[in-house]
Amino acid sequence: MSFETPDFSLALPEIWLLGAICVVLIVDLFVRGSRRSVTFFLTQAVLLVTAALAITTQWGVTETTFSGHYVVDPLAAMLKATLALLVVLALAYTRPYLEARGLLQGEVYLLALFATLGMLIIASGGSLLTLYLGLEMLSLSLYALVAYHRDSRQAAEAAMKYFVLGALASGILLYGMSMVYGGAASLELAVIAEAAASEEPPLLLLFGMSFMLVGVAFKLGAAPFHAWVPDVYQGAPTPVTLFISTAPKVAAVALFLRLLVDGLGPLHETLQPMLLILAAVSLLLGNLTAIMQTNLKRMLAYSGIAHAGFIVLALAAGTEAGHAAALFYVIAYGIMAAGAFGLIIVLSSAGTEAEQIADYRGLNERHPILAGVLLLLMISMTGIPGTIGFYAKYLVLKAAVEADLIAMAVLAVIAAVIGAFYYLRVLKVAYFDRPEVPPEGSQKPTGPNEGSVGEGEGATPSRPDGAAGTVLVPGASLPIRALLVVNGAAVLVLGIFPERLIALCQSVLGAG
Amino acid sequence: MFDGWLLSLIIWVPIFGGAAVLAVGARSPQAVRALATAVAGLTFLLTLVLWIGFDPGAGMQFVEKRSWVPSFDIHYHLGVDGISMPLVVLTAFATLLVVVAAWRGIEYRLAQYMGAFLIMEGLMVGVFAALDAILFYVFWEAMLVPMFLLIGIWGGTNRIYATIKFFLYTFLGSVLMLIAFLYLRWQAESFGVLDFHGLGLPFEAQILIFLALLAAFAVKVPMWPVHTWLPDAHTEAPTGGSVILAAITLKMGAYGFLRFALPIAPEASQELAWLVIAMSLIAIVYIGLVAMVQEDMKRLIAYSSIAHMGFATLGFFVVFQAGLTSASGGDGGLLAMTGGYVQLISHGFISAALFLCVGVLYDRMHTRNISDYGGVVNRMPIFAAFFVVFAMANAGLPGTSGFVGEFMVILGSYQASFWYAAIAGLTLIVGAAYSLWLVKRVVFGPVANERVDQLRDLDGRELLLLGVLAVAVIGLGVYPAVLIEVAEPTLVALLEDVSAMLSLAAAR
Amino acid sequence: MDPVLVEWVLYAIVLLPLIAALIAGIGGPWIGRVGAHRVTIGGVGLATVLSFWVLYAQVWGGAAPLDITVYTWATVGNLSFEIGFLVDRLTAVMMATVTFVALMVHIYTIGYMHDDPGYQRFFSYIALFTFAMLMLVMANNLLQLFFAWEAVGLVSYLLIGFWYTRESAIFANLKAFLVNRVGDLGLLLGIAVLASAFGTLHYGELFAAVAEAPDQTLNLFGAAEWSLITVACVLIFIGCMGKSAQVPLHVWLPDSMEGPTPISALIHAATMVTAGIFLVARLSPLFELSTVALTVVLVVGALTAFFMGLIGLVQNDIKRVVAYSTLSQLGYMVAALGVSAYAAGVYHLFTHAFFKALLFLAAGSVIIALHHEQDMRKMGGLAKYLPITYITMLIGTLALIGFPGFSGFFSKEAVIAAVGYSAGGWATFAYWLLVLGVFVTALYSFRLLFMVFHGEERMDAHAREHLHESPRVVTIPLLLLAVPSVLIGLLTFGPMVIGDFFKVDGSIQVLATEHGLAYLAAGYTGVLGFIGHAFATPVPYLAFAGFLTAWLLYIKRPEWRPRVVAPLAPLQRLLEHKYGFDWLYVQGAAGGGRALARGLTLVGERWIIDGALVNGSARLIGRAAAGVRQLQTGYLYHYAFIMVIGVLLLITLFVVRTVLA
Amino acid sequence: MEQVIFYLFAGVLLFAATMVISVRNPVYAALFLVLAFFNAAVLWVLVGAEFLGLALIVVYVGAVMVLFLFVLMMLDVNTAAMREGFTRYLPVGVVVAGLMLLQLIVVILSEQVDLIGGLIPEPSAEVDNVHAIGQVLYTAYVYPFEIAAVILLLAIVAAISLTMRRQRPNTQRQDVPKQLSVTKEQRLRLVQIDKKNRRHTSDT
Amino acid sequence: MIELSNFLVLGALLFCLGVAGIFINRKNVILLLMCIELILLAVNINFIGFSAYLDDIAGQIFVFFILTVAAAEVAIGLAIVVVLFRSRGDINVAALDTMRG
Repeated sequence: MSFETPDFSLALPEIWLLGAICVVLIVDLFVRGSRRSVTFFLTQAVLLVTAALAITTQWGVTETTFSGHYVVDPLAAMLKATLALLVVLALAYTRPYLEARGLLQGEVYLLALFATLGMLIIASGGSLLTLYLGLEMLSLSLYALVAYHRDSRQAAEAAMKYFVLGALASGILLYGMSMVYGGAASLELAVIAEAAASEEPPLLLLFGMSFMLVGVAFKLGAAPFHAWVPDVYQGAPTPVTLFISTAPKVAAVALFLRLLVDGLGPLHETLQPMLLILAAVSLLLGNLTAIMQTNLKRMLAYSGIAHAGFIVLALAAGTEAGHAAALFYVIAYGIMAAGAFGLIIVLSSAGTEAEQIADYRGLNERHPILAGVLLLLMISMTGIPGTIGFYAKYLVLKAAVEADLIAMAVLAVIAAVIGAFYYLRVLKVAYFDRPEVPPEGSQKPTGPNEGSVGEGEGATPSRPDGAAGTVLVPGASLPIRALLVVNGAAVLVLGIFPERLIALCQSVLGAG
Repeated sequence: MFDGWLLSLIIWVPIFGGAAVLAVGARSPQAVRALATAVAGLTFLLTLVLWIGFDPGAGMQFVEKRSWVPSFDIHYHLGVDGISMPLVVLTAFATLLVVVAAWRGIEYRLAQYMGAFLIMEGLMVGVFAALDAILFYVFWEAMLVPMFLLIGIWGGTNRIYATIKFFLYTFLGSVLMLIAFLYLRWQAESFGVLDFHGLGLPFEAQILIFLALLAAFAVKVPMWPVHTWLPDAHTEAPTGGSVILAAITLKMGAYGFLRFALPIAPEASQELAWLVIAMSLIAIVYIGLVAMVQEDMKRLIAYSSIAHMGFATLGFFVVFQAGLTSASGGDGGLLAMTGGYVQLISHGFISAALFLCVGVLYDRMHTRNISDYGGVVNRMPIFAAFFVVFAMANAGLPGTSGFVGEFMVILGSYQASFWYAAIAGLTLIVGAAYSLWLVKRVVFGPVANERVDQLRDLDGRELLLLGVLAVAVIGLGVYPAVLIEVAEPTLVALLEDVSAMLSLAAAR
Repeated sequence: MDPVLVEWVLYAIVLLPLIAALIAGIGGPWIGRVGAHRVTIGGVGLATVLSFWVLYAQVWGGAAPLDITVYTWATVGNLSFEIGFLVDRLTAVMMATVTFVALMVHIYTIGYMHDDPGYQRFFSYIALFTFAMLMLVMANNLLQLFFAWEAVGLVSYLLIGFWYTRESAIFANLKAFLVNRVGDLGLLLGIAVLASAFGTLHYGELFAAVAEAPDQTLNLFGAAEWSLITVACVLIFIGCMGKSAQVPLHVWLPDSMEGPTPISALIHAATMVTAGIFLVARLSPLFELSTVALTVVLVVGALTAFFMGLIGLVQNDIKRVVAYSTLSQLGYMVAALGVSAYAAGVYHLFTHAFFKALLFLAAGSVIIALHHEQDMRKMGGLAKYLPITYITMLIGTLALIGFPGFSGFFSKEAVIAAVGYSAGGWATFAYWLLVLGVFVTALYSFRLLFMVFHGEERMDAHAREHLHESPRVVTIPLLLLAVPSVLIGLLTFGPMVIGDFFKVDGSIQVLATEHGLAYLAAGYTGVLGFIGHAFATPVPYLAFAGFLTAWLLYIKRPEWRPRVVAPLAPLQRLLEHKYGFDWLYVQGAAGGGRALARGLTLVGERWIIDGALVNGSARLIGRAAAGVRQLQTGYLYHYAFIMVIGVLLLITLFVVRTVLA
Repeated sequence: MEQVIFYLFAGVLLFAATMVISVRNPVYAALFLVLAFFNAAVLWVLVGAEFLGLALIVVYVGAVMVLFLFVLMMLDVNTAAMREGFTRYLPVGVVVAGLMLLQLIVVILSEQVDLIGGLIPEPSAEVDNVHAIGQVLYTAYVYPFEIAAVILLLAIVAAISLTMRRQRPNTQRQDVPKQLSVTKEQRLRLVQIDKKNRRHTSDT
Repeated sequence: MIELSNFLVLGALLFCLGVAGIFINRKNVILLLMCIELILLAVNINFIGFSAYLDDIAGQIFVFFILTVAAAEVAIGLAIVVVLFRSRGDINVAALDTMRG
């Protein structure tokens, strides 16, 4: 085997990030207490430079180096920039929350940086090995992040669940990789793709693919590999939930694109029915269960499962348009989720977590602007036009229809209608319910008929919907609130002018 | 003179105006009122310019076409023809009414109320003016949000149930339409609505598309049996919301049939015309009967709206049996379709007027129960006069606009079948029964109770609103040619297109 | 004759009352009571003058029938809907009648409504009615006719409910409107049949088109072919039945007496209710083509004439007696139409307008005198207090019962004779009903007269003290109406019924040569001859018998009454219940409709659509959600199970699809 | 000969694995896992993967399994209670695992895969295994190698940040200056016994 | 000479034992982790088998990395177990049910 010296300059973003991680690690050792912010700002700067580097050094380049383990192409460049920027967005929300709870320590940012590095590695993964390692780096960081709030029993529980299931998922993924390796006699995706494209692809490839799908679906949070999602979203500290629901989702799509498209794309025909099952189950299960939730974070988790269903549906289309749709969708979802969890962060103060949907009663009364942001986010998640969520769904449906998956598209929209209910319920609480604490015994201020549509109302015994008397006081500083408004506006602006982002997604995937 | 951007102006002036109203906020109700009225007035003036500049014979006009999302070939493509132009004017008119009506009676978060209406106005105009399917869909769906909030925030006691029902019902209908659009785009290689026409799709595909469109439009119209959101929504909505719902929103569904269902899936429309006709006839009779026994004024009017919209859909679909063109046997089709169309506009005026009337009473008495009223005429004679006029229009009395559409539809549908006409004609009795029984119980009779005794008659603003509507209702009834001349060439062209497509299909 | 002038005159005739109505209605508070009646009387008076001028021009001035289009209401395809005027002799007669009676009523109203707070509104309404009625008779097409048809219905509705605080009034006006609507549905469908078959609604064009293709057919049930003209005519006649209160759509008219008396005179006796007769006459070229339709008309008319008269015998409300008499007389007119004796029908309409308006107004005068007491059981012996009223009412009664020489005599005699001369079983049946009706008419008429003006004074003392003759604004119209009630028959019978008055310009067309009027004309020897001839028929004797019976039972031997009535008790009950029609409609149709509607609301709306489908699917989703939610138990090992089972599922799918296949 | 060795060690391996999942005491389970790893290492060596075989023993048995045992001991979990319901889910587990196994074997042994009779060649004597790995690990696999290094760094950071406690009231930390500066009053307290209720008023 | 299929079947057996173990060990987190170790061992056996069969060193390298990562994973996993234990007092998986539905 001849060995070529790898072109290190191609991997500049990763190298820079790794170096920076070391610097941050050391710097963090020497800053203390109130000056923790240094770590935060340093982290953000590092990430911004990473994004810049990804664009400047990798855009338009298509090369492979490190003996095939590292791929550079526009997709990689775009993914990396997106990932880094989403992380910046996600981290921007974290500081006040952590500070208020005495959790502001450098490790959070370090772990986030490690996770980012893992995601970048996935984005550029050229072999099963690098993808696996990148995935593990991401996962391990996330496990630690979830458990980070050590005094919270819920966080520990969530971390435990996440960890065990994650380990199981990567075990299954690895089993699949071993089969694929056996079938293609190589770890390099390019070689695997050749084998897959042959007249009669080895059965082991197909077999391994089914297992590998599990790993991807797990990261994406698609049913039936979703079980961790609600508990982790709910149990993790809100900034961590925010983080998990944004960039890692994009990474999961990247993983799919690398592993199952770059590597095993030619075998899509076998994959499609599995994806369709995943999509259908995710859509139904996510939307149905979300209806019953009274905890906003948990509701968003289930809605995330439903969104994962849409993403999987796009991937099931198997066309370039479908892949572009999935990419666009996941980015859109990232922006929306960041806004939604950001809103929870903004409305939480040291004493209260604005987690219960009932806490949002009368939000429009007291904070019309925040309520407006909530409105935008919710209708965007519903998929109402004029918001980015519409185009996300639109692209997916279009891809599905053009791949002749019309029945699935119909199922998807019906699921979306079911889903609209719980988004509306949040808006109902925020806009229609008056903020006063209702007197005892009149927990249901609305009409008698309501129960028939809204069975889920007050279904959780731990905290009946009507009993909430918490008055939310925004705990976040002005800049964070401004950021939130910008985030909400982005949902609208990108929904009206989605062209650039769509074109970008399409161009990096060779569609359109 | 405005050719390139008049429609855009009509869409965006109210939207940005609405945003400005929101920005003015709750600080100064006076400023909010003034600004909102100015914006609505300006928009209405612009639609008048549109009307004046409109040439009935020229097909699509005031066309604007700009690239919007080139990746998907989605365009910002606007234009109006004889079908959409009057609806655009009606929209601006109704919004102006609603804004003026909201000067008083709305205390809670006035800026948001006004803003929502103005934004909704722009979106509704967008629905009527869009010539790109996705653009249409965007406006169509986006409109739900302000209406959802309007009902939910300013509605009655059962508003939450009503607004969520409204939203989900209509949302369910329209998402299926989106899928149909996507399929059409796949076939037509374009999102242009006009490019969808005459694709010559296979019959089965047409059926599916038609059913998807039917789901969307029938819910919106609403047709029996997917109508039950409407009574709830109407009843719980604030006065302005009811007015807009009845005057404009319902028209969107009927407009959809004309713009999409008939020309895109002509064979399916013909095949399934019996279904729509049956649904329409059931709406006319069954809903009419149901309307009669409602205890809530708004609910009664809401049901009567459904019954009246049944005439529009009956008119649109009976064409397949009444003869599409003069060549293929009489003018029945054209007559029915024109009638259905006139019914749309007329119902816009009448239902708006009736809801305003109820609003006038509600503002004073804070109840919509018919049994709480009685003998209103003793204290509010002017109001009573208006109420009787509009009730008569609702009952389809000749000389009011309510008659024109029903008359033409009955005449046209007779050419399809005597029994269609006879069943539709039952509205003469049923419509009169529920309208006048309402009048009897609310307006006439001795003063029913002390609260009625305290009533004040109309103030100047209310007089203006109802007066303008009365002029419109009677004007259109006495001289409907002013509307028919505008719409008829387009309808004729539409029928000819459909007929040509059908004969092509038959040849295949 | 300058046609331009005529056109201008026509506009003026129509618009003057309208403008007057608008001024009085909208400007009521400003112009005051006097202003209101001045404006409306001025407008209607001017219209009356012009109408008479038009009549003069048409009949004596030799003007040709005028057919003009005012404006195009709408054009759809090849079908053009227009508003226009057709003035021929028929129209001219109607115009003169309408405006004249309307003017009388206007004047009379000044006195009758003197103390009413709705004074201006009332004048506005009646002027508006005049406008609408003129539009009806002057229409040159069916659309405009339908417009006016409904417009008069509207005004009738408003006027019946004029005293809107009375429950009975607002019940009556709703009932009137709805029953009329049933008829209107028929009319509208008839119009639809004609419009689609012949592509026009213009009378002239329509008649021409019908004449060209009279034998069209259509399918109503299955494959059976029905004559199109018959169907159209029957449908249109249903409209007439509604408006002209023929059995079984007559129930609204007696109730409409809830309105002020001038209205009863104008609308519910003289003009509006006769619109149906006018319409059939106007459409004579169509009806002539359908024997079936004419037979229907004949039978309905005869039934109404006899059986409605009977009800009049048991009524105690003075206005209701007159109202049932109106129903009965309308039946005579319709029966005449049914034997193609349009001229006779219209002529009876013409004379009836005067004497029935007279009767109503006289009754009103009584009512004023007794301070709005309408129960005849509380009257009696009024002749000496109200001499003018008494005299005029007597004249009206004589005209009504067909006292030889009075106007009613000629018209009714012509009707009965025409029916009698007609051939066929139905005609014979109708003839005997009509003849018996004469007896009934005389009986109830004199019963009224005797109960009100003769016999003991049954009113209370307070009322008696204030009794005095009505003011001049009331009596003058009575006198003015009494004149034509007596004379008009003598003057016009010959030319209008026997002669070619309506045939000359084609106002009325009769196809058959073998019809009743033709026989009548053949034996006609002048007015006196006609009177003499009448004594050869049972009619005058029956009328006299009616008078005699009334005299015996109410003046001479009131004590006989119980003995006479006792054996007839079942009949009396039947009559008092008006044959059960009211019960059928109110309890059956309206009550049933409401019960049905309630049922539909409950079952269809609440249970099936909202309950089962809408909320049901929501509940189903809720249940499903609750079920799915159970999967998320919170237990880690369950989560792992789900994952492993998911893997197993995917692999199974793979194995089944790929390996085993 | 090799067949025999293979079946022998594979048999023990399976036995050990079965014991891992079925013994009641987690410490035993951990030890059975060690046994399983040993057997696996032998099998690996058998097919020429000497380096990994050794690494498995050194890294896994030496480090990972010890860590397992350490934690087990440290947390001192009540082992008896931990295995309740063992049999309840046994049928489900057996069925699911059995079905899965069946399908795996169907695939592995199916004709399409064409592995039956495929023999693993003798390890080549020319390049020994460690050499071969060494040759590529720092060249062709330098990128994964670096990543693996970072993962270990990450593990260190994560594990420390999760388990190390700073300034928590309940942590038992030695503070020498504090110990030295203690006074008598802080150490000694006179306690009054409540005779009636026989309860200590002190909260210690 | 050993057949490759023997190796793979062995791997499959171990994999399924690991899966079965997850079903059987419902309460102790550490036992769950051990079951996952079994699954990883199965994967490694597959890789080694293929690597030898294909005479390709890549499979062995992969195993090398799996071992490395697994070590890191276990470290973090056990750290979480410790956190959990500290916050709750036991590591009974069956008791981890504060969040559900």
